[in-house]
Parts: sequence; C-alpha cells; structure tokens
Amino acid sequence: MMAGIWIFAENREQTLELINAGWNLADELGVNLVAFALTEQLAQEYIKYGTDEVLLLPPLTQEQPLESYVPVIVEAARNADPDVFFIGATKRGKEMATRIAASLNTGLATECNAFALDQEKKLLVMERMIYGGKAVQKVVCTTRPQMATIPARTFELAPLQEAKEGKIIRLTAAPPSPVKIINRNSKVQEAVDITEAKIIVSVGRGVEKKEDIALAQELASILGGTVGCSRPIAEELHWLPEEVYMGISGKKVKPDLYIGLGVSGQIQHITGIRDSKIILAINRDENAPIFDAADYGIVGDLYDVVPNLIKAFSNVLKI
Amino acid sequence: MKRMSIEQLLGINKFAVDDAEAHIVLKKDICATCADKPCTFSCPAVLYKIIDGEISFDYAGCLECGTCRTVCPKEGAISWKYPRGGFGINFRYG
Amino acid sequence: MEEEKFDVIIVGAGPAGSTAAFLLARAGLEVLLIEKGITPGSKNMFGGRMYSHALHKIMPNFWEEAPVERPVVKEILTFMNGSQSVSMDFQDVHWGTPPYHSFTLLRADFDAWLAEKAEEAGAMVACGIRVDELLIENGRIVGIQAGEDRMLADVVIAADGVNSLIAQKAGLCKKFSPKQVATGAKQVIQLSEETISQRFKLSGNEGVAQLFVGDCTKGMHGGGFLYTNKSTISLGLVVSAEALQHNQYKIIDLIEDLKENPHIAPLLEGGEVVEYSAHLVPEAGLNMMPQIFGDGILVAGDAAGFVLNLGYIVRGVDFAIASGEAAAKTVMSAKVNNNFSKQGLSKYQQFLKEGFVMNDLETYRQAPQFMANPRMFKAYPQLVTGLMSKLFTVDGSPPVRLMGKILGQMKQSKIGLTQLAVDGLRGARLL
Amino acid sequence: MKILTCFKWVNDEADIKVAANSHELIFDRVGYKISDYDRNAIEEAVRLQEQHGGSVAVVTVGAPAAKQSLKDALSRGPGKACFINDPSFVNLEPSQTIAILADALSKQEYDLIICGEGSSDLYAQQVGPGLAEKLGIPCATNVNKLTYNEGNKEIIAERKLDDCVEVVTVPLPALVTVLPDINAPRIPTLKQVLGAAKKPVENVTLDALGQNYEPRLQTISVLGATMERRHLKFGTEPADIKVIIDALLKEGILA
Repeated sequence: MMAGIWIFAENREQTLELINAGWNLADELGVNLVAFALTEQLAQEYIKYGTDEVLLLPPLTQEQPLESYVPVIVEAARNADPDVFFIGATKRGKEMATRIAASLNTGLATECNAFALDQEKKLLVMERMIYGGKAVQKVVCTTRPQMATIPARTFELAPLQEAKEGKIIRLTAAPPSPVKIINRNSKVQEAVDITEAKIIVSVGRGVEKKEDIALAQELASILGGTVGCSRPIAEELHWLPEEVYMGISGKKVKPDLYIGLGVSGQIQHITGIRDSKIILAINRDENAPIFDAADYGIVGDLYDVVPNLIKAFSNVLKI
Repeated sequence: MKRMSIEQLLGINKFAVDDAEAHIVLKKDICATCADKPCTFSCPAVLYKIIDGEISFDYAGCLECGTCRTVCPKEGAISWKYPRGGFGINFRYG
Repeated sequence: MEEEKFDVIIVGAGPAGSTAAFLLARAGLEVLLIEKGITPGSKNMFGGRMYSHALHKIMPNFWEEAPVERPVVKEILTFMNGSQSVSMDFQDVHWGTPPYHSFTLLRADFDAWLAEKAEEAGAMVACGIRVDELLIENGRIVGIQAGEDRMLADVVIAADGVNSLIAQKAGLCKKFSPKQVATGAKQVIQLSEETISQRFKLSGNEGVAQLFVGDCTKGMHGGGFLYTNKSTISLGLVVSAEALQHNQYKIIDLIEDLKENPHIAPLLEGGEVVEYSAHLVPEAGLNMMPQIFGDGILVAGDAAGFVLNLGYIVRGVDFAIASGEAAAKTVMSAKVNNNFSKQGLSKYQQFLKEGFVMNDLETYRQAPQFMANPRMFKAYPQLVTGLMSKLFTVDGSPPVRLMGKILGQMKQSKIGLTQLAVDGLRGARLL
Repeated sequence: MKILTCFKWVNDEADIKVAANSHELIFDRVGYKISDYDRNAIEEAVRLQEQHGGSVAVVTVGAPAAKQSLKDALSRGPGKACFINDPSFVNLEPSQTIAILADALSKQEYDLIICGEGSSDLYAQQVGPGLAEKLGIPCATNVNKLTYNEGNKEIIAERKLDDCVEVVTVPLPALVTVLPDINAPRIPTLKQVLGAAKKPVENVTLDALGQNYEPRLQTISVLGATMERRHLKFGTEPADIKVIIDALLKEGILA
C-alpha cells in the first residue's frame, strides 16, 4: 500500500515550513515525506531539509497559470495514494487544493492553524477558525488523502539535515490550460510586508484625523515597527492602504508586539491580530472589547499617552 | 449585575451601519447657537457629545427613537430620517 | 413606467399596520404592507405587555399559535423611595387561563408573526424598504414613493409609529412636542425560565407586570417597568421628553441605578443583558391626536397617538390593533361607494367610537394633565413609603395612633389635607 | 449570456453567543442572511446581464427552511431561482455541497457560473473551484474585475493574488469566484422586492438527484475561540508607562 506525507507550496519559505510540519508526522506514521518543487535547485535543497522524495514539476510556459499543475498533481496522487497532503494556503494554493480534493473525492480543511495526530485511528484532527473568527472548528477527514491548506508562518522553517539523501522524480509537463495569462504585474510591495513585521502600531477609529497617523508613524519608527490599521481606516476612510489592514478579511499578523491606538477591538479585527505575542491597547473607553484581548491596557486618551510612550521608549532604547 | 457603560450596551445590539448615507445630519452652526444642548443628555444612546466646545455626533449607534428630534429647541438643527431600508438598528428581542 | 396600483398601501408592519393588512387582505383587497426593518418587528420595541381583548376579537384564541411569552397573572405597583418601597400586589389566577387577560411579548417575534398572518391572508409584504415621500395630486394622497419607485393606491394608511413622519408629510399633524411624548428605554435581561418563576413566585408559565413610581425617575414625570418573559426580563423606564429636556439625568444612568436598586437587584442577580433599546411613547392621549383622516389617507397606531397611560395601566398594542381594525373597516366601506376622499374616510372616527379606542381616550381625556402633577413622582411616593415605615417601625419611640402617623407623615411630606383630598378626588374622577 | 450565481443561506455570525464556562456556541435567536460575499457574486451576475443581456439564475443548496432566502436573492435582480433542498442538507461540508451542485447543474445550460470568495460562516473558499473541477470547466478565483469578450466567447478576469495582479482569459463555459471589492451590491428597491415574489423557482429535491451525499470532512467540535491574555490595566501616569515598558523589555520584545 503506497503512502506518504505530501507537501506543495508555491514558494520556498512555505514549502520549508510545511516540510517541518510534515517531517515528524511522516516519522510517527513511518511513511515517506514527499514535497513538490518547481525547480531542480529547490528540489535538491528540499532534500537537505528532510524530504525523502521530491516530485519535480517542469516549468510552465508564459501563459500557463500555476493552477495548470493540478492535473499532473492529481495523477501523481492517484498513483501514490498519500495519507496526508498539506498545501500552502496562498490564494492560488487554496484553489489548487480544492480542485485536487474534488478530483480525488476527498475532504479538505481550509486554512488550518493546528493539527494533532490521533495515533490508533491514524486520523489528523485539524483546527480552523469559523464564524468570522468567533469559533474554532475541529475536523477529521475520513477519506484519503487527508488534505489541508496551511497559512504561512503557521510553522517555523524546517531545520537543515545536511546528510539527508532523497530521490527526485521528474513529473510530466502541465497540459495546456484553457485559462491563459495575458498580463501579470506584481503589486507595488509595501516597504515592509505587515505580516512580517515584528512590531506593529495599529491605527483605529479613536484616531480622529488622517494627519494624526504621523503620531503612530513616529512611535513605530522608534520601535523599528510598521503602521497598520483596522478595516474602516483602510476600506472606508482610505487613510492607509488596504495591504496594511488587519482582520479576518485583511492581513493575519504574528508580531512580537501589537500596539492598538484607539482600536475598539471588533471580533473581525481581533481575528487578524490574535497570534500577536504581546498586545498593548490604548483606548479612552475602559470597556472597549480590545482590552479583553490585550495583555497590557492603558485606559486613557491616546493623544496624551502616545507622546509619553515615544519619550519613554526613546530614552530606554537610547535613540 | 455589573454596571454597564453605554458602549457596552450598544455593543450587545446588532447594527447594520449604512456607510453611504447618514440618516441624521446636524447643522453645527445652528447647534453652536444652542445653549443647553438637551440632546447631549436626553439621547438614550448618548450619541451627542461636546468635543472641544463643538457638538459631535455619530449615527452608528442610533436606536432611532426620535428623542433628539423632539427635545431639540433649535428649528432646523437636526435633519432626521430613518436609515435606508434594512440599515440601522435591528432588535432581536424588542 | 406605468405605476402599479393597489387598493391600499400600509406603511409600517407594527400591530396597527399588520392588523389592517390582515383584515383588508382577508376581505379580498389588493394590499401592500411596507416595513422599513429587515423583518417586521426588527425596528419595534415596547414596555412589554399586550392586553388580549383586541386581538382575541379579530383572531379568536390567537395565543394557540402566536409567539407570546407569559400570561400575566400578577400586577404589582411599587412606590420607591431610597431604601424603602411599598408594593401593592394583585393576582388573579384566572388570568392564567383562556381568554388570558394579557400577555408579555417580545416584538421581534410577535410583530413578525402578525405580519405573516397578513401575508398568509394575501397581503404583499415588502421589508427593508423605507417610504420617503407621499404622492399627492391636488391635495389628495394617491400613493407613496420609496427611493425611485412610485406606487399608487386608493388610500394610504400611515401606521409608521410615534414619529409619524408620513402623517406629517400629509400635512395632518406637526411634530409631537416634548410634552406629548415620553422616552422609554429598556434592557432585556436573560435569566432561566425556572429562576424567573421562582423569584417572582409564579407557577407554570405565568407572568408578572410590575410598575415603579418614585425616586427611580429622580422626581421626573415617568416611571419604571418590569415584565417577565419566558426566559428574559424586560426592565426599563419611561420619562417624559420634556422632563429629560430640562434635567441633566441620562436615562441610561437611571436604568443602571434601577438595576442596582435594592428592591430590584435580587430579582436580576446572575442575569445577562442581551439587548438595549429605546423608543418614544405617546403620552398626551386625545390632546395630541392629529387629524387622523384626510383625502386618501388614514393614520393608525402610535402615529395617531393612540396610547393610554393612566400610570397604573399603560395600553398601546391593544389600541394599535383596534385602530388598525377601524382603519380596515373604513377602507372597506369607502371601497363600497368608491369614495376615498376625506369625507369618504370620515367614517374612521365612527368606527373608532364603536370600539374602545375613542371611548377610553375621551373618558380619560384629562389623565395626562393629572399625571403631569409633580407630586405624583416625588411627594406621594414619599408619603406612602414614609407612612408604611411609621406603621411598621418599632424602636421604642413614643407610640402614635394611626391618625397621628398619617398626619405626621403628611406634615413631613409637606402635603396639606385639602391638597391630598383634591388630588385624591381628581385622580379618582379622571383615572 | 446565461449566468448562474450561487449563494449560501447562513447563520448571522453577529447573533452567535459563546457560553461563558463551556465555550459552547449558543444559537437561539440567531438570524439568517445571504452570505456576505455571495451578494457580490449576485451583483456581478446581474451587472453582466444588464450590460450583455441574457439571463441570471440564482442557485442555493439548503434545507426547506432556506426557502425564505429566495425572495431576498430574487429581489437583487436574478430572473429565476433554483432551490436544491432536502431536510438532510444542513451543516453540509464543502465536498457535499460541491457534489450536490455538480449533479444538479450538470443538466443545466450555462455560460458562466459566479460564486462568492467564501461563505461568511465556514469561509472554506472551496465551493467555487471544487464545483468547476467536478463540472470539468475552467475557473478563475479571487477575481476583482471581470469583462465579457462576446466575440470569442471568453471572459477576461483580473485576479488579485497575494503578490500580484494576474490578468487571464477564460473560455466559456467557465466559473469565477469574486472578491468583495469587485462591486458594491445595490440595495433591493420596492419594485424589486415585490417583483421577487412573482419570479419562477425551480425546486430540485434529493431524489431528483438520485445520489446520497456523505460528508468526507467530519466536524468533531465547535467551540468559542478563547485567548489567554494577561488583561492588565493601567492608567496614563508616567509610573504606569514605566511598568509597561519594563515588562516589554523583560519579554525581550524591544531588543
């Protein structure tokens, strides 16, 4: 009976994260860890990070979108009958995972942020958010392969295993796709991708005027952090670009420190910042819901508190 | 039972905020001529506040009762309508 | 685009509007009922109780299918003054059996059900639609406009509630003044069904209606109320808008004080607030009644000020239902001789007289002035609680017989005998 | 152009409460609504039909009680509704919905199927692409701009992806999932609400489909999300600020 823990992600970092996640699972189940690679060089690299077998996907033509690989992957999976198939939860990854699951007539858990192996039943108990972040759903997939898409940075990168050996199998080229790319322009990337930022100063509706964002900017720059916001600031007031609004339908961030200035703390926003290590909230209203989600709360007017914070941080950090 | 603030109480309710059209609009110049501003203490949702000397009002938590429109002494200061169909407060009990 | 035409367009799916729509649709007329809320009832709130007689007459044994909360079997009147309170507790167990004297209700459920009955009877119900304008041709109401859409009808029934914007657009009335309306605010507090029944000493699904007068409104013209629903309690206050206008008290603080009041707090212990709502309530009865019919238009329910508040009794929903019924009868009779002019619709007043609406409003015509007497909300509650305190206190102080206690308390409350007699008689004559 | 657009009738998550001690979800008094993002799908379908003619049918899978959703959906412009219902169609997991829709729609004619990005309850983002795969038609997800090229019977879709905007051509018949910022759904007018009641509804029942649809993904538990936070509250005095900053330093946050 063929088996294996399969990994696919459209970029190197996420592949290494999923390799890390799949490695001990493969170990526990005593099966191979298999990863897809888009280039020969990445294939070699993935082996060094603990993969037993790499399935190399031949390069695509200019007009073939990434999703053109779906039939090739489905074919490979039908032959190998893997136990588990993790796919990086990028927008393309989620589409591919769904179409692969549909072709293999199996279940798929979207955007799982944790899983645990039920040893005797060999079933993965997967956890994901539902109802806009209000609840956590635990699911199991009773068919094979057990599929899940996993967001970036849910797991650390896999450790290097210099001595690891593995084989590379070259798969057939992706068939011509009815969907053809006629243009692609990379979005102008923010200076710092907010999902990468270690420290985030978040602007909420308590900030009264667009000019006051400078206050948040100053605090962020002293701490080497970046400025983000809640949905209304970006989508309604357009004071900040959509790329920096954090929430269930915005960005999910995992900073060491999140400082909320006048952020009320609606559930949809909390869901985006839930994984911050430390949350410091400043709000005039002591009953604002943000305080229920905060480690440290300052009840007061951000226009008095923030200048003091800036002064205090400056001399502590000797700037 | 623990004492609750107006923000907490309004937070329990269900509102469909109409981002496109404010159903209550103030003429702040007329409000400025109003001495005691009864709206600031009569409104059951405490939506009328005085911020650095000027009346400030947010229609997002409005319970659509009509008290402000009734107690306002200055003709023409408040243009009062119900929110557009389906927007505004939505009582689950009533 | 030729406009669609209905026999009658009703604005507002509250008790008045839905009752009219139900009766007219059942009589085979083309009825359009327009509600601005997402569902009928989602914009409506009230104290908490409906007297059954009006609806029972139209839909016999409605309680067998209507979403009602508890049949009220116990009426409590409580005078409050700081640490003291005096309650008069009246109970009639028969009210717990059909035809059930009155029910506590939750409007989100009840209004939705009533509107559904109208829809089942054949009325077209359009929710989530705000009526912006009336269509008026040489002084006659010929339809309504909602956004860009215009709809024609022989007659429009304005049942759009106490702010009655439609009646004002028809020129039938001016905005109600602060004297004529009161602001009611309420919290719905969740407790288990058993806890409520135990704490109010009720058996089965019976309910309590309790009214408070005294320092809960800080001397302002108004009062508190508590109604027990199945597994929630409606607790709130009604304060005259004029009093709110001239005092610095916020009604939200008064309710929070009420919840912490020593006489009430034990009843709410462990409860969770699940809703905060507010609405205006007509207070002036007949004196605020606008012109309730015009060319092609009738006004029903709160929009016509049809609410009776005698202090110890507050009736709104039964008046709304009865006025909806009278409006429906008026439209049917106008349809017979195809005359929807003001004259054709003048029968509305006669139909209201045949029912209880006009009789009760006229009988208690001067109640509002009497109720506005400030002594009602400060002096008399103190008088009652003070007297009872003298009656029951044993602390070794010199004995005083009953008459002495009464006169002593009256002096203390600065109320003269004649004053008390006059108020007493007037109250008895007017309420 | 014959357009189908799918929507889901979901619990309004704003009404769901979490029990304090057990973290169980409390569903009494929970209202229902058309899933937020599906309104953009219906709007886009209606706009395309307004521009290019043809017809729009709205499709939903649910229990018989979801019938009340049809009036709302039809009041947003579609000409007809296809209501695939059975008492067992409750809390369906995505692969069930995909299988049911695929069987029901395989007999229908269409040029384009428009779905929302994901439902506002489960947000699994699977029904669109999964259905396309089952029907064997090409699909484009995360579409932020859609134009119909009648000449060569294809659509041009702008896909807003994580790192780029990709413009693709997709031959019809095809399926697209649209993002919330593709359009601003218009509010149904009085005439549309009244008109909805007169529009045809095609009922598709389980036995018409002739299959049974077992879940592959089984939900073990659903509990309110909780967060262990310190909940320490401070004033605005310099002393308070100092305590917080020292704590952050100790946490090694401000290296």
